[in-house]
Amino acid sequence: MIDKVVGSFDEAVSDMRDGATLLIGGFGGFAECPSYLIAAVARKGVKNLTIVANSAGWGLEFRDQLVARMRPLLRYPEDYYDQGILIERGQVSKAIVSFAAAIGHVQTPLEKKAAAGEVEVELVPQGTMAERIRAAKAGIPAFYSPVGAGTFTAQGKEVRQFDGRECVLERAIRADYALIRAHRADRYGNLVYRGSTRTFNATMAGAARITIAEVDEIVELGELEAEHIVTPGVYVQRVVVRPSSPRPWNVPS
Amino acid sequence: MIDKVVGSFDEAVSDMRDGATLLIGGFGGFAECPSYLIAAVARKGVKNLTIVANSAGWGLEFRDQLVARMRPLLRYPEDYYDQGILIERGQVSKAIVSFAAAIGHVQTPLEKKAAAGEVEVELVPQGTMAERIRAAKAGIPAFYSPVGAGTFTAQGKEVRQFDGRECVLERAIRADYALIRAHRADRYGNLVYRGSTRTFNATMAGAARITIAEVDEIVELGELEAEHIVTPGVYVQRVVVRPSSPRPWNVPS
Amino acid sequence: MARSRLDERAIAFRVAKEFSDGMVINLGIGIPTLCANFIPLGREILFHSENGVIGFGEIIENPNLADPTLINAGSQPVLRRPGMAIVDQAESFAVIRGGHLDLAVLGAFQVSEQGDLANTVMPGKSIGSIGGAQDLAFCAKRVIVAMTHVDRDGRPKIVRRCTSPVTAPRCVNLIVTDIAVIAVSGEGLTLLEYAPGWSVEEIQALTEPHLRTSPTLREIELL
Amino acid sequence: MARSRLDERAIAFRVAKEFSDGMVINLGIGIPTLCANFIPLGREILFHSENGVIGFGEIIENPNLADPTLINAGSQPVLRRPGMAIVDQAESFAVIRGGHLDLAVLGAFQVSEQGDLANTVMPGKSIGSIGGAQDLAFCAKRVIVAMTHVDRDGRPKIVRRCTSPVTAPRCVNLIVTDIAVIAVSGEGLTLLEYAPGWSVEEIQALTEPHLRTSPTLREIELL
Repeated sequence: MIDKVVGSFDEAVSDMRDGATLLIGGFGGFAECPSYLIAAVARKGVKNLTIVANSAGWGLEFRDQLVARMRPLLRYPEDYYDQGILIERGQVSKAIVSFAAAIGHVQTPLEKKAAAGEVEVELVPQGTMAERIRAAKAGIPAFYSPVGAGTFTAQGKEVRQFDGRECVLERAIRADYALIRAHRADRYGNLVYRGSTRTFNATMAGAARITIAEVDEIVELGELEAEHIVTPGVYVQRVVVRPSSPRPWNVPS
Repeated sequence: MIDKVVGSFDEAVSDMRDGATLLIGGFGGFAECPSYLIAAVARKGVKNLTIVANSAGWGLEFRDQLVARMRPLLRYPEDYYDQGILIERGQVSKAIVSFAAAIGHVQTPLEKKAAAGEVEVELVPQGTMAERIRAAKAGIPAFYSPVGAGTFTAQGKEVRQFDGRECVLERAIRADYALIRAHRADRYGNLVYRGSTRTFNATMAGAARITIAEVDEIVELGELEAEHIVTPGVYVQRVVVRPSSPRPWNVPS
Repeated sequence: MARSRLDERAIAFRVAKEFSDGMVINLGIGIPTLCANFIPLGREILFHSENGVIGFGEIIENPNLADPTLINAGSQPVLRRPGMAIVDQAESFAVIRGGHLDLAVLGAFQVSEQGDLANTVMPGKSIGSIGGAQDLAFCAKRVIVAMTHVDRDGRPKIVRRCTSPVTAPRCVNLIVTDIAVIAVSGEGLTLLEYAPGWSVEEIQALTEPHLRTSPTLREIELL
Repeated sequence: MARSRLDERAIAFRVAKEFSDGMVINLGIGIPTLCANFIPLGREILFHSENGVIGFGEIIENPNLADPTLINAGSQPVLRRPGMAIVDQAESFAVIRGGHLDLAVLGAFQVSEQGDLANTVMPGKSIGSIGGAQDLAFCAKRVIVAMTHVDRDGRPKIVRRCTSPVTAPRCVNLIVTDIAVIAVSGEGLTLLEYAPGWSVEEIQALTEPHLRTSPTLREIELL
């Protein structure tokens, strides 16, 4: 019997080792962030991680500022933690992101660690990042793209003309783990997402050796209609359900 | 106001010129074949076409044999016509397909025309074809793939090693028109598909300058749920509804 | 007559006049986002957001009504709208990179006379943020820059050559600022419209490269 | 003891013993398709079809019950099954090419001692058909060939070098025929099992390359 549902977040990341490469889903909003999986990685304390994410995150230090800044638009929940906490805690040695720096005078955890020479940063155009991740999922080792040609993001990259346009050779981003968030899952690991939470979560599913989905709810097999499934279960190895009431990041779950 | 619904199949293809490249959707079954769009292209009589499709089709000559062969499994409708009729009628000068030949002693229209030197054939692995079409949609001019390296399908293609594996450089297949079939559409051109009819139809949407969708039904804006839409309307330029009762291919519609 | 500068809303209003019926448009953060409030009457526009929402509705200003699972790329909650479609990140950028986006309206630090755009790496930051800026600037069919004409220190933002890192070369088609509307083409910059009270010379004085004037030069119409 | 050859269903039965719980498997046309009828008890298998159906149910043999909008890659109508997912053609091959397919069971014209597979271009046809054969053979984690041991003229189909065009080099892991089960590895071919009544010598006589025999050599079990 196929049953990908795992009992706890700690169990879901229990085989993670130092030096692993992690794809971390979401775009920037809290409802699409795999906060409990990130917290489990923080608790596990693995080090020397490479993280690949749209944004470098805020961590615990700027969490409250962010919550205050967003209050006129959205109420952030207590159990929102992002990948910034892994950077703050010194678990990350390299970050591949499209948003590394914050606007204004605030410094993200990544900006501080990068300034201190503790974390290497690779700044990647968002679409190039999405395409490089998809390439890994689809077995494409490399592709050409016009985006960035002749600019600072293409430095050191191979360039070649196609149809008269300069293109950059981009490599697939393969990872050990993809930590993603979805709305509903069945025991096969089939996933659906609500609204804009699909974003990098669906793109990253299947782009890693082990994809772990943090979900709101598990439903019976057959409840997700075949035509409505966004991520087929073949891309997902583990599924974990979020707790019904918020938990602090440092409490095992 | 955005309204992509066109009144007739003939109108939908009215600007097609000799020498055009057409992506033709479907995989092999009748329920996923844009038969009325193909018939309209046949009626229009444009010549020197390049067609890109999974299969070369059966045309009119073998239609009845096919229907008889499939009878124990599926009842084919009267209004099933495939891209084979364009080949039979001498409208095609090049075919990019993954299925060119029929199993057994039957010869498809493409086999006959190719033997007579009238049509050039490019045989492409199905997945490479799908990926080359997707690449066109996504603005990727070329990509590397291990599939076919060292075999007859890679002859004349550039080869390069990635991660110790030999890979072939594959180019995007850009087209003038994509003729696809879908189940429901709204006036924005958003599309949903039933079951296995999604196949190459959804992959081809957006990979051509003009994508035309042949659909069972037009629904009101908002009836297709945002999360369930498979092809966003931005990929679709024209939508045409299939007639409620079957029509012969050579009757204007 | 007193010179006046367009405020952010007026700049957005002027930009939105460029929106044709049926266009698929991506609006950057800042002034560009405001353009959604000024769609010309009778035109239906689909707004695309990098995070994968196509055809979303208005920004929701009340957190009690906001749905955190429907936000735009600026993390603002938006309304569902009939005909809206959701796609994942790779597909969202296939829309951009595949040339399916009619227009991107972007902010800028600098624009050069060749249409080079600098809007990504934050001045004064050692590491930057780039987001979808390059994908948009390289691949949208048309790029409009909406910005103030000069920076906080009064220096021209329309320059001969960008001193900030270039997001994309030769990508800008039109610049709308608080004092002028300027077309960018292979031949350089052409002043199309000026804010009320401004002379060509006064605008030129705040613009580094030479401005040619359009034969149809006129005051910016804000109605 | 009389020699007997496995019929197509028996070959399929033997192949299906290789199916582990939870595997994602693509079955080629012909004998491979029959494997779906012999899934070992208690194992849950997901069948993948090139046209984008993952986890479909049984083939429907009655055209009155068939839904033409749910067919497999062999154009056979299939049943919906709880947990089934539909994807488009590019995603369907992302599953194959991205290494997400545990096993492909394929027919063959020839298999070489290095595990080269020839199963695509039809003999006697000037242009061929390839379908998804190359994608499957190059990218599935494991490839099993199910075929008759010799062709209609009695010639070995397991050969030193393929004379038919090679679909994929060094891709086959296991060969199941009507008289033998043979493992393929970097060191060549190893006879694992034989059909009732067959000697190693008799099988070798119908096989071009040298067969080593497994220390656990035994009769094929058909139960």
